[in-house]
Amino acid sequence: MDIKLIKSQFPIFQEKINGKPLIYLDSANSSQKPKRVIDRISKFYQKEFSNIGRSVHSLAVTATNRFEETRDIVKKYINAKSREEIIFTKNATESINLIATTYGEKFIQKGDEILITELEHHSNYVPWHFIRQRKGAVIKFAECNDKGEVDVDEIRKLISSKTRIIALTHLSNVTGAILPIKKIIDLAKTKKIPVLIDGSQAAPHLPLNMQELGCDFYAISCHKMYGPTGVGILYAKKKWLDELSPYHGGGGMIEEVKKDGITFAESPAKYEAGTLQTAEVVGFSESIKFIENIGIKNIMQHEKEIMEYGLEQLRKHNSVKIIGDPKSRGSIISFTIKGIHPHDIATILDEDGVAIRAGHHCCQILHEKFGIAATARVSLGIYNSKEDIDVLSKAINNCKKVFKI
Amino acid sequence: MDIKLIKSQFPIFQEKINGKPLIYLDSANSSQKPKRVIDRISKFYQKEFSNIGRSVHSLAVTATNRFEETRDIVKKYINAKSREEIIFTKNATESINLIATTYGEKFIQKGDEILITELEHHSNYVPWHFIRQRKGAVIKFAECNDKGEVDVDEIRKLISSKTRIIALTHLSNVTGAILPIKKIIDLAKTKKIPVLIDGSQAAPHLPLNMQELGCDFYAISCHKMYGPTGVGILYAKKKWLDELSPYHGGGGMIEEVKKDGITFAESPAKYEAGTLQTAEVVGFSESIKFIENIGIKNIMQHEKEIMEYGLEQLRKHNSVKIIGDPKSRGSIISFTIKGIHPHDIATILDEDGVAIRAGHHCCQILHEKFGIAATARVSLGIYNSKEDIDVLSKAINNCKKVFKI
Amino acid sequence: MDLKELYQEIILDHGKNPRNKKKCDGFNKEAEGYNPLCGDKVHVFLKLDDNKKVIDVSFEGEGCAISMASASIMTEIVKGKDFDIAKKIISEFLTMIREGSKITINNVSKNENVTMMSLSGVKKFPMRVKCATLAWHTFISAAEEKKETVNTEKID
Amino acid sequence: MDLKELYQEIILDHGKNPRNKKKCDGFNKEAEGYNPLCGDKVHVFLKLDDNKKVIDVSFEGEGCAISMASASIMTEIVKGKDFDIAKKIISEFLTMIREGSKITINNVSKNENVTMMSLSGVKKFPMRVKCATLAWHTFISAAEEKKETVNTEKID
Ligand SMILES: Cc1ncc(COP(=O)(O)O)c(C=O)c1O
Ligand SMILES: Cc1ncc(COP(=O)(O)O)c(C=O)c1O
Repeated sequence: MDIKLIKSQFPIFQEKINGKPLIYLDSANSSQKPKRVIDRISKFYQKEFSNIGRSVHSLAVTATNRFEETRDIVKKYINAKSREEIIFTKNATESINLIATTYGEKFIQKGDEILITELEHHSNYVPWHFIRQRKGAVIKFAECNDKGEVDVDEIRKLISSKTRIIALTHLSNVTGAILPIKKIIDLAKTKKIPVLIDGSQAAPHLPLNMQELGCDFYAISCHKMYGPTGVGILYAKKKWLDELSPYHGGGGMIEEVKKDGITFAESPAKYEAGTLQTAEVVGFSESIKFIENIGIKNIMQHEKEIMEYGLEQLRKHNSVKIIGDPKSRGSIISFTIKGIHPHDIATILDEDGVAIRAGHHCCQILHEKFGIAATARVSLGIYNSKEDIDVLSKAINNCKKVFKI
Repeated sequence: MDIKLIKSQFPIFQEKINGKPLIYLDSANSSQKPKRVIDRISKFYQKEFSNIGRSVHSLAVTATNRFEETRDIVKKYINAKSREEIIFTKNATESINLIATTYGEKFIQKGDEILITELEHHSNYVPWHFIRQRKGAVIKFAECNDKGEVDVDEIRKLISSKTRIIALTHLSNVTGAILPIKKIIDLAKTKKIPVLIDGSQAAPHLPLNMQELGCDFYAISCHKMYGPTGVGILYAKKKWLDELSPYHGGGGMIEEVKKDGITFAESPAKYEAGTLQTAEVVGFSESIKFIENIGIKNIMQHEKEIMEYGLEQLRKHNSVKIIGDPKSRGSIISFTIKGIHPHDIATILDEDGVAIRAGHHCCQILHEKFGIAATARVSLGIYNSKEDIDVLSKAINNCKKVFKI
Repeated sequence: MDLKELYQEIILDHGKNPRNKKKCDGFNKEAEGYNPLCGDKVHVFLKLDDNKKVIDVSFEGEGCAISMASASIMTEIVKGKDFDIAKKIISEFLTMIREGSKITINNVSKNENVTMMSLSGVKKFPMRVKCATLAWHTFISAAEEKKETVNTEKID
Repeated sequence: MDLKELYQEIILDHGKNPRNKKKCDGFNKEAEGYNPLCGDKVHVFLKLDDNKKVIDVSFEGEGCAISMASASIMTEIVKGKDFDIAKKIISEFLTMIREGSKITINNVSKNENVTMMSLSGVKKFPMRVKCATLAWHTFISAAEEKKETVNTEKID
């Protein structure tokens, strides 16, 4: 696999940052976009654009086909059972809100329990918090261990007869831990508890197979998958989409509208109100093709190699402390440097063209648990190489120099 | 004003539809996009992309600036009082759902009345229907007269001490009627009833001045304003954004997150959870510049001229019946042809490259009122010319020929 | 020209003067069909005897020329046939519309074959396919006493 | 090089050894400041006498070098001054950070001026401006007894 060649497909790497080549280590935040995705969006607007699903003219037919083909591509890529199980949202956050709201409204009552983990991103906590408030429910937090993992036993311990849903991340955006979600889903099935997986971080880096996983809901953030901003995916088992109420009301999600009542379309239309992110969804079809061309297994292997090299290099710095040490780790490494605040690290690294993220990464619960306000985070994409890690390592030396450590 | 030159800025018009030049008369559905908007999106992905507001590295700073500059541009364009009053959503439908949900949750109780009109798009009825269901509220429909208008007296008649909100369209997407919203807002103010305006159709064609209008909420659909798909705007008076609860929960909208409670950011962040439609919002800044370069007054005048020519030409066809005859009309004309169903019209017109929409245009209440299941609709943009109307008129002759009328 | 294929003489005739557009006397089964995208509606009335023979069939509804012609043609084709055979014919019809295949089943007369094939032009107009198939699905729904309204968004 | 401008000796020193980082004795006013983007927190304690003179001032908190140094510098600058004068100085300081202007007010010593100007480098680092201003806003909030936490998302 020629990473240079793959990297050359990303126009942004021709840019200089503070006069230096861009070393992009912030893909967990949002990935960069390959040319084919960018060009697909342009081409769509230039040659095929029209609103979809409503008009019968040729442009509308083309646009609708391109849009719905993407649904098929996604269905196939994540091995959903049917295309109706793929709902396009604006981001993973909306995907989770949609389920928290509709499922919570119908199935969560006073005193019922929502089981999440200490690793969750705010996007997989705040929506459940709203339900907690509205319904008088209880949120239980499965503990994360020193290694930054949550294991099945921890979940098992917290399941009770009142547990109505388990919602957890597939891959932690801070510690990088890949959770044993298959085991957790199997466990939950024996108790008939539905499971929502926040796949925001996993989707760009792990193979996805909904039928094998057997989860009820899976949220995806397309912009982290080399895709356009403005698109997320909600996978949900058909039975839930049939059973739950609609979410946003508006054009396209209705069957028949009368003054005294309204009937609704079937999914996916039922959950896709208003004009959709047509160009973005169409553009996303190219992201999946991009991933498939390289092969997700190859992506995993490459990223693992760089990640391990990264761990090795970072560990060489005495003052660097890596947060968590999960057995199974995605390509995310969070760390602190003694005596230098993560924001100062990020600023100094940026001078060397190295883009990392500093902060609580929308995981305040986890940071509080670890007793730190912020961490610096390195996260990888297919375009990263060992040389990037070397530049990072030198830039860390520079941090230490600036701070005289 | 050189319309040919303006039209040449839209790449799509280089396309042939069924071997014919594209005559796009479906802008009320979604407008086409000028090159500068398309290119801005590409350039953003190519040179400036990163997730916004979270990282401190240079790319993130640039992207955040571009994004927030667009908020300022929108604020200025619609003359809002402050930038905090501009919330980016995914479409006008989401804008309305956001308000219906948060306002409805807090201020609408059993027996309370929601006042809308028979002209409303499903996007400005279904969200209120949800509140009606949840709260046991009542929806009152202001009647639309034969001309396809709703006048102030009709609204006045229906206001009662139980009216909690008035929600209505600025410009009907079927009859083209421009409603006297300023008068309605002034009336509502005397009764202390907040007003939501569905500006989806007005925003691309009329000057917008929030401070002068004085409405509480105004929903905009950017893809109808020569902008990218996936972006809508919610304008809301600051006091409401302060008072209402957040909508989607997730990253970016919080202040502090603890296990037992969460505090929220101020608007606009409060209402913008998760990764936003960064590229699309940035692209939209070019749409506004495009409109401003031409001047909205010039756009109005040009579209009015073509619309009036269209009415004149359509009226020459005996079999054509125009739906509604509003005194003040935007550039929308819905019609039927005796003996030919609108879907057949749209299909036949498409053979001549003429793109129109046929159906109920997400206004079933209105169509039921007029006793028709569907209409054909011509809607204009700045790129349309009298020649387009001439082609339309000939294509209608072709319809009649096919159907031997 | 594709338009001529779509709006063939037979279709225009059936569209303008639909056959069996009424509630037929003594119907014992019925079903409704709806196309939410277009607003096309069709209500099929059906008289099946004890041997499941289609004694009479009719429809009411509103919609485009294609949907009305298609409903009218459907009633002509299935009337007098055994339901099991009608079902086979319909299955071939739906495949023809979707895939552009020929109708080869020998339970229809040459004339009937031509009439059904007159709807083959819709294949080139994907947005219109559902107009052409609605009544046929609804007929089956009536005969098999399915409770729900046939909704073109849920089939095809 | 911009980094050197940002992390000047004075700042590194104040960052590492912040002055007045404690609860000062006998404080009679306090306020909290928070930067939700970074998580920087600062809690300002203040002892004002009846003539609104800043008898003592201190802070507690956590955050980046810029925010800690800035808080430390703030306490040094305002201590012993009348609040009204402190307010003017802070206003000049905030303008300096935003617009890169010089500090010309003559209520600060040359030394104090240099110390404040050591934070001028942040102007080139827009994401860090709020780190540099948080403590100063919070001081005013404490003195004026505003109830709410200072939130950098609500100011600037
Ligand atoms: C009057 C009116 N309101 C609301 C909408 C919904 O806009 P969007 O599809 O962008 O949500 C539309 C357009 O479809 C409209 O014409
Ligand atoms: C684990 C996790 N969940 C959810 C999200 C939210 O995704 P989005 O911003 O696309 O809504 C993110 C990314 O920010 C994430 O890392």
